[in-house]
Amino acid sequence: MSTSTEEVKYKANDFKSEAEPRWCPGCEDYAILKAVQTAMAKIGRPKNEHAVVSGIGCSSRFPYYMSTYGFHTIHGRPLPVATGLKVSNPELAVWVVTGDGDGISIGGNHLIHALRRNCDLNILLFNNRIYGLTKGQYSPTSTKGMVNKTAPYGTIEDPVDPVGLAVESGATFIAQTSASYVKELVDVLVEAYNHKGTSFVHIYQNCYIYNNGAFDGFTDREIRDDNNIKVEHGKPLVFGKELNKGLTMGYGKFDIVEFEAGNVPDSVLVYDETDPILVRMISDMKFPEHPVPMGIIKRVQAPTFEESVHSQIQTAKEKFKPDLKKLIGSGETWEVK
Amino acid sequence: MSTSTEEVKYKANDFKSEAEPRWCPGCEDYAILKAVQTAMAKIGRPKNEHAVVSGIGCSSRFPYYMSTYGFHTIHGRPLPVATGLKVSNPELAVWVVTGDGDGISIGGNHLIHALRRNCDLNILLFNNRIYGLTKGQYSPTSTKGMVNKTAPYGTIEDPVDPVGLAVESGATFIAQTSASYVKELVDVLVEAYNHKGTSFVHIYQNCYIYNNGAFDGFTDREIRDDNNIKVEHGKPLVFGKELNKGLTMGYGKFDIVEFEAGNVPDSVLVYDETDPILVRMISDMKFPEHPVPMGIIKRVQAPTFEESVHSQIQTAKEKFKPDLKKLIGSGETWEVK
Amino acid sequence: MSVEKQINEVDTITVKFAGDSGDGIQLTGDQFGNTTAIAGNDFATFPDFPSEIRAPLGTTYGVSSYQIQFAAKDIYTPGDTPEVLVCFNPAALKVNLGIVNKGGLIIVNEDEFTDKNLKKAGFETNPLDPDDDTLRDYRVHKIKITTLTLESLSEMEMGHGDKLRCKNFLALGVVSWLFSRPLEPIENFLKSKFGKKPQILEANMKVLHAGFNICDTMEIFPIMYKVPPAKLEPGTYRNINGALATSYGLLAAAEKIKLPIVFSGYPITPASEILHTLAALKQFNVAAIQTEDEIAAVTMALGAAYGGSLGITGSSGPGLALKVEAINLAVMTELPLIIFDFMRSGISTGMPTKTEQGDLLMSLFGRPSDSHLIVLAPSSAQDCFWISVEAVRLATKYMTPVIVLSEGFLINSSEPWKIPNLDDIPEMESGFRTDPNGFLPYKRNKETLARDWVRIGTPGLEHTIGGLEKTNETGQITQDPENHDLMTRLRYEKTQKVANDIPELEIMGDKDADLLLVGWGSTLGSMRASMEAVASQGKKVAMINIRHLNPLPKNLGDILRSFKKVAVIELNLGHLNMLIRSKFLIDTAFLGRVTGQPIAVTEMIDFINKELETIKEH
Amino acid sequence: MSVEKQINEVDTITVKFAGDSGDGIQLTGDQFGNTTAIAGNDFATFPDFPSEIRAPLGTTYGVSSYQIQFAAKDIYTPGDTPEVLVCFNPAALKVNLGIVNKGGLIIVNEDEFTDKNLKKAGFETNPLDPDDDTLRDYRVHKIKITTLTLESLSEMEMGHGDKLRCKNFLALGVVSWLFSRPLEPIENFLKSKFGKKPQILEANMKVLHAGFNICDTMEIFPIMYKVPPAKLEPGTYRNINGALATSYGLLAAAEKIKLPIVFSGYPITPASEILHTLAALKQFNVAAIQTEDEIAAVTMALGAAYGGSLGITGSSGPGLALKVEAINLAVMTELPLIIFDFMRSGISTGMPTKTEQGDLLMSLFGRPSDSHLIVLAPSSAQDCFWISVEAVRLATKYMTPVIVLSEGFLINSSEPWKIPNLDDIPEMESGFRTDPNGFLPYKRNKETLARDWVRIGTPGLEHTIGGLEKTNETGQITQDPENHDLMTRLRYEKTQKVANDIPELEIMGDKDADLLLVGWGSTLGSMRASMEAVASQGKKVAMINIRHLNPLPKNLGDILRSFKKVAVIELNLGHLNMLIRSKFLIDTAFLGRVTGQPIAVTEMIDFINKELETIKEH
Ligand SMILES: Cc1ncc(C[n+]2csc(CCOP(=O)(O)OP(=O)(O)O)c2C)c(N)n1
Ligand SMILES: Cc1ncc(C[n+]2csc(CCOP(=O)(O)OP(=O)(O)O)c2C)c(N)n1
Ligand code: SF4
Ligand code: SF4
Ligand SMILES: [Mg+2]
Ligand SMILES: [Mg+2]
Repeated sequence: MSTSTEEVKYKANDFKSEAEPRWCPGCEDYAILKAVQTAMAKIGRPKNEHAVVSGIGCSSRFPYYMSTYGFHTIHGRPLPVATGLKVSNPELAVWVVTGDGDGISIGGNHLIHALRRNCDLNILLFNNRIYGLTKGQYSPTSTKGMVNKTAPYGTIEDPVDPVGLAVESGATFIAQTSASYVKELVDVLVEAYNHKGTSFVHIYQNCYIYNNGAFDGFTDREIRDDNNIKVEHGKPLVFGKELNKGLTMGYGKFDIVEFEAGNVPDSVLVYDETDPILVRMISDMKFPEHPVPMGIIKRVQAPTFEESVHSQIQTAKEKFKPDLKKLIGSGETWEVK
Repeated sequence: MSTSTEEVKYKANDFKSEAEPRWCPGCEDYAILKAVQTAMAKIGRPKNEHAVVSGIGCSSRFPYYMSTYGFHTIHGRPLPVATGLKVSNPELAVWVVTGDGDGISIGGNHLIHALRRNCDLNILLFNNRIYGLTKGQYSPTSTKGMVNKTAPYGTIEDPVDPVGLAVESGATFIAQTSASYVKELVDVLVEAYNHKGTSFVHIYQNCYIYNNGAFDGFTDREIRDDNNIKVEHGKPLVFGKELNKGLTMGYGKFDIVEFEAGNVPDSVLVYDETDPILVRMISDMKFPEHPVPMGIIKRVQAPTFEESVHSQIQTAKEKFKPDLKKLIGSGETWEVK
Repeated sequence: MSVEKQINEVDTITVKFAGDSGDGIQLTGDQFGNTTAIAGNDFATFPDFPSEIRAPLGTTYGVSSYQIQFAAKDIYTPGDTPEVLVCFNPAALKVNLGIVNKGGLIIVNEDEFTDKNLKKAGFETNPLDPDDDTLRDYRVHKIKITTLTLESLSEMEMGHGDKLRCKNFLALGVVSWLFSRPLEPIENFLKSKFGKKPQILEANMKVLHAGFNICDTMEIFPIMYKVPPAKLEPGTYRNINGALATSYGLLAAAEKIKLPIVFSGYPITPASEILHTLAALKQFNVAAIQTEDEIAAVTMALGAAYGGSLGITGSSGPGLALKVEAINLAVMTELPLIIFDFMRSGISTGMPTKTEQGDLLMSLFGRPSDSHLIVLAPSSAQDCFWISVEAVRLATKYMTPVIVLSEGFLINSSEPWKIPNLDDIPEMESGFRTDPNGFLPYKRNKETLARDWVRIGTPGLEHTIGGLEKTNETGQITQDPENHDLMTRLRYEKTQKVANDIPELEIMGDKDADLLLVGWGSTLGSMRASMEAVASQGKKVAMINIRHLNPLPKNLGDILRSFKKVAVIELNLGHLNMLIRSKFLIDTAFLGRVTGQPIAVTEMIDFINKELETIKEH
Repeated sequence: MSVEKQINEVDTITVKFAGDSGDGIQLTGDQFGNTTAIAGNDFATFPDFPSEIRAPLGTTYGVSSYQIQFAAKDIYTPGDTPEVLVCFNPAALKVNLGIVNKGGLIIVNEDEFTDKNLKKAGFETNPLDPDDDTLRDYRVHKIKITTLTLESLSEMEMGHGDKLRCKNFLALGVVSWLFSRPLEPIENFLKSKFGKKPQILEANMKVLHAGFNICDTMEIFPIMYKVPPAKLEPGTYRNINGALATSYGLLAAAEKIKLPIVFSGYPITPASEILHTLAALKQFNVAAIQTEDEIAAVTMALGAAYGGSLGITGSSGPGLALKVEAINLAVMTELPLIIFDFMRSGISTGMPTKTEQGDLLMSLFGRPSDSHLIVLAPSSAQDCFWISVEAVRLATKYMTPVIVLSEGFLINSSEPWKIPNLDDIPEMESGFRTDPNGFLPYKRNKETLARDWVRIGTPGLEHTIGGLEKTNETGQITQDPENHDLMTRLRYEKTQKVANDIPELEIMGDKDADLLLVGWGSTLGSMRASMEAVASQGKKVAMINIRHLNPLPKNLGDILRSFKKVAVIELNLGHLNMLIRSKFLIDTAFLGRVTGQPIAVTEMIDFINKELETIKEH
């Protein structure tokens, strides 16, 4: 159960299975795979202590490529499966891999309820804003108007914001990043692991075949510094290529101030990942008026589901000795001679 | 389709079926039934133009007691049924009756997706914070720690806030009220009907048998004025028995100011049901630090789902004449003589 | 208490309590059942209640009832029709009027026969009027139960409503007197229940005794009944219903296999009882979890089974319907998931509080593609205990999901149970693999065809499973055509192997008979009663009750073929019947009823006699 | 173009294209199919692809293929084994090696047989090496398809990748030459597809002709084949696959009944095709809606059917599993919901792109309690059109859900279709009730037992329906025991009534034969081919294909009983077989295969011969 990273016990490759990944060439799922393996090496627990549970989708093929325990379940249901596993085996590190369809369309209800339950799971939601595996239908995160196989005249529904949904559902750890930010992704994954309770990691992931460039608007190398903001607990909320912009408290939302690089004004807020107001405002920012937040958006401590379940079992044991013979023989009994 | 209420065409009783309601004596479902019938009379459309679709639960027995069209469906699924009905028959007034279990537990996913779809449905969610029909298990809105049949040691999950979920899901009309505020309820229902798009009406409803007094903390006659705030578009956000308290803009949330009754300071905010910031803050208020908001919390205009569906059909018709013979005979064809 | 009334000693009698859902009928019934048990009778009960929580007072659809048959001999059913009916209001009389035996005793709470209540119940005239004909064929006893209750509590300082709530104990006092029952068990119950509320305790005690005493003093009944004790096997007995028996069976199995239970469920009538029971028994290492829906319930249990716990879930038809996809995943991944289905009446929501046996074909075939698993069905309230143990044994030994087809009727009905000695139940092995040497996730035990169960976390056994087809033994995903054919057959064969590991069927009744009755589940009781009734007329009949429905016991074919005629009896339109016909090509006779109630013994007797006639004619 | 090669005229031939998923195999196959159609042959195709979108290049599991049989006579299947295999890379050769007929022609893209690719495909040696034995039994033609493509485009200013993407048209040119096919249809296709991209158009045209010409000039093949036109019924033909036929059938039915379609679905392979097709045909009054999951899909369609539209949904096994509860609500409320199930391989996720017939028992019995509905199954790509029409007719006339059991194989495979005259399809009536006089929601039409369909909104017909059991005729909810029994039987009988309204079965083959083959769905093709093959050896065989699986056609029993032996053939372990055995008590023979592929004709012929032997022996 040690999370020490001082002594390097494992390499990323130790968490790689022999199976060759079957994603399309160019798919960003490869990058996330590598990041998870790297994060696991950093975490420093042997592969048998990790289990990866997934639903169905391109993303959900993930477990096959890991040398850990894995369960490729059914569409939309990895969360309750993972919850059952964690309640049964609380010592395991349980990872859930899901997609925007798997986790928000068919599995949306489990997501809400899992987040408020706060079981110690690490949820990685790969958001490519499309259904990859079924070849290009829209998902709940597809931008309105997008043309695709099931919407030849454009989609007519407003997209879901996964982070906003997580905030509303009371998730105790929420992070957002992109498959193209490998280093940040690894860091976030390690922190997600370290968090006791459900960690929700929203990962923008480019689908090269059916929705290529979906996130170029804010992840493209050229422009990303002006369109992302790295949120970090205890650090000021600054962004921009020259780090010359910052967020200040406005009228119920953030205002953006510009300043000379290096001279961060006092009005620029210092981020507090435990402050519900800042968390809400960060997650309520809408791109492109505001930058897209990247990093750990929320982290608070709360009892985990499996702890509560087991502590009630403990309480019951203290209250009532588990004596089955006595139980079965309880109530009015009578002798027949 | 007229919504004029000038000429009183109908009485509440016109919307009452012959079946005797089978709720427990003392159940607040009776009050909501009466309110809906009263609202329909005010709306002034004949009963054949209304359809009430429900799931399963005590609340969902509703359609049997209405003289309109009714469909008592299955647990958690009234929303997609109602959506199919509305897409098929856009001229109907479609009402959905659901409970905290039906609508937020098993049916939670349909709720999120229905709200972002914005089909012109009037959703009435009866929240008694318990499962009534199945005799007293906890629901997703039960307060943490509540002891009941499935939680003899107290529940361990944080409750869902239905209004917050509706806000996050992008609902275009959101109201909150209580079955014990009959007049307000009727008004809200008429406005919900008048709104084009999904109207989400969250109704606190006392279950006399399994969760009696659940809302006494803020609906009890004695204390309610100090614990509720009536939100009304264009009106200042004041509350209190003497109307001597008000909400002002604080640091990312509302502050409460007290003043002499009648002298509302300028700092007290005037409510704007279309302002996303005020809507978010109103719905983010937590009782008992803040009062419980009652009334219409959000109302914005947006194209409805059924409009968009039918306008795409129209576009297609303009683009391609619907000629089936031609379609079937299209592609490479050849003659066999 | 000296009693000098005429005492009528009878062998067996059926009593029914009926009243408003709020009248405490189920409690009254339960308590009467208890005194009956302690008096040494055999008995069987049938609680029956509306799906409304508390339907408006005095309506016919709000009537709740509790029927009990008790006897000086072995009995198998709660009785077709009561000899004694205790009615708390006119609606209860209205609903039950047709079914009381002619000449039977009807006790009514006279106070409730007001004009308003009579109208609510749909009576045009007052059946209690001396010149009314409605009750002509019965012996009617009018007791002012309400008035008497209030009178006997007149000195007590408590609310009117609280006083009224005691009235069922007055009735219980009356009936206890009528059947020469001791009051102690009821007193004990009251003491344990209201120990902390001395006033309520006192009031109920008072009223109970009042009811008993007025029978003595007011000479209400010309006779009393006495049902002598039955000759049951010696031992310690208790009263058990299917809900408790099911839960206790699971706890016993968990103890024997030394694994914790993760029971995840979503409330639904009548399955919720199990979730309630287990939630209150957490001390036995039970995580009893209420989920957001049935899909979460079954997948959570599956996750637990994958982890290495006993993953169990339970529901009724509508919930089972939602679990189909996940159960198929369990079949594919070969994990020991246990699914209880407490069958209830009708397709869709149907009649939720009524019983039926309609989910057999669904359990066997209701999943996409060729998907096979074990199906078991308990045949009585106490058998629920043993079926739970069997489900755990087979699921874990064969690494396969098991569906237990239980019934709403069994959940609620109770009977005397000789408490088993837990030490007699064999220990079970989880058989977790720990040895990495030669481990392959889909390599099978030669005898059982089961793959290894791995506790997730075990070093050296890391592997991935899932819903895609996999290569035999290695478990690598593949689309190889012949491999899929092979795996489909292997999964089927594994289930068939179980037939070697289950008891053969035993024929009840006359092995030389021409007619064999075949049933499963709760029909055991009425079939046995019918068979014995027919046999007592000198006719030969035999019967079997099938508890293992998939695979079927090995000797079933031989048994079926050794009778001239086979008649299948079910609470559906012919599920087992279809199975038997297709498997054994036997032209069966069939009796199927879907009324939400057990089939009446009289109806079954008619059917049997008719079939016996047909055989003769040939 | 003068051709002086030896021309080999053959009756029927099977060709298979195989390569990486990214190689454009499906397009190549489709185009070749089109030229074949226009050449007047009968044909049948079998596209087969991996479930990965684009599996890593060069791997065996990334191989996509397209098989086509075409003939100068009626044919029924895409052929068991190809006489000609066109391989775009070593992996394609590896996967298909075993199945090419001995002596068959193998055309390979020599360029791709690099060491790296050979290793990826799992070859230890290069099968193209002159002294390698692997391909000894075949006539191998190595063509440097890649090099030739690049060479013929050397003058064009376009990217290397774009050039490479043209190589499948070079192969198409080669094969067109080999089978004496005109290039015009392919040219027409290219013009319509790339009209707006003149460069790509030019490149593909160049490459196509290059492929054709090198065969002439380089003398690659010693012979050419010619398959003369088949004698098809006169008329206008087009190429159709099951996906289009299904969709067009729905549009035709909607036009005939004058109702809009609400089709709600959730994407799933292979059912998504229908959603895609209909979403692009909105002009025909189609609301094609993608929902959040399958439960929303089916309930939305149900809501539309309730409203008075054609409410239709479609999915595959895992999705059908999720729809069970809602389908039962449709059975209970007696609404004309239409559910398509495009069956795919295996329980759980299984092998999603492969075919199977595993959902028959689930469709018939996979719902809680006794729940009956109509089940239909198309038997060929073009029959999908007619089954769609039939589904709408029966659902609306009998007010009942209909499940259409279609197959992954039918969705994708194509055949020539004589375009029907839409005017010949009879009009249908929605039969909406408008008269309030005497209206009762559950009053039934005497002949069909259907209740009235009410367009919601109609004045004077207001009523409530739902999942609770209801009183016969009035529809008031009730728990009356006998009423529930009655309603359960009425719902069953209504479905049975449909038997009076469907065509009787026609026997194909020799009515005097001893052996009757019984099948349903897509096995029609291979069964017919096998039957004719066996008949051509002078043996007598007959067969039927059942399109109405519930209720079964009225003359089925008589037909079955008029043969000495009945053999059921299915792509499962025995679904129809079980049904027939239980219903008719006939000891059938059975051939069932679940390989994800159609059963090979040769395998079927062996089976038939074996059965014929057994009959003789008796
Ligand atoms: C019950 C069920 N419905 C539908 C499908 C088909 N299906 C497989 S994956 C998928 C969506 C995948 O989208 P997403 O979760 O975004 O994953 P991605 O492929 O984009 O990584 C769907 C609809 C299924 N496998 N099971
Ligand atoms: C699929 C399914 N699962 C479970 C049930 C049982 N059930 C009926 S109503 C209900 C919950 C009712 O709670 P709520 O929606 O809050 O309604 P209330 O009775 O409190 O008005 C449940 C679990 C069911 N009918 N169907
Ligand atoms: S379809 Fe998209 S998401 Fe799926 S593997 Fe290919 S690139 Fe990745
Ligand atoms: S159980 Fe509660 S919610 Fe249901 S009818 Fe009774 S009082 Fe109302
Ligand atoms: Mg996706
Ligand atoms: Mg509730």
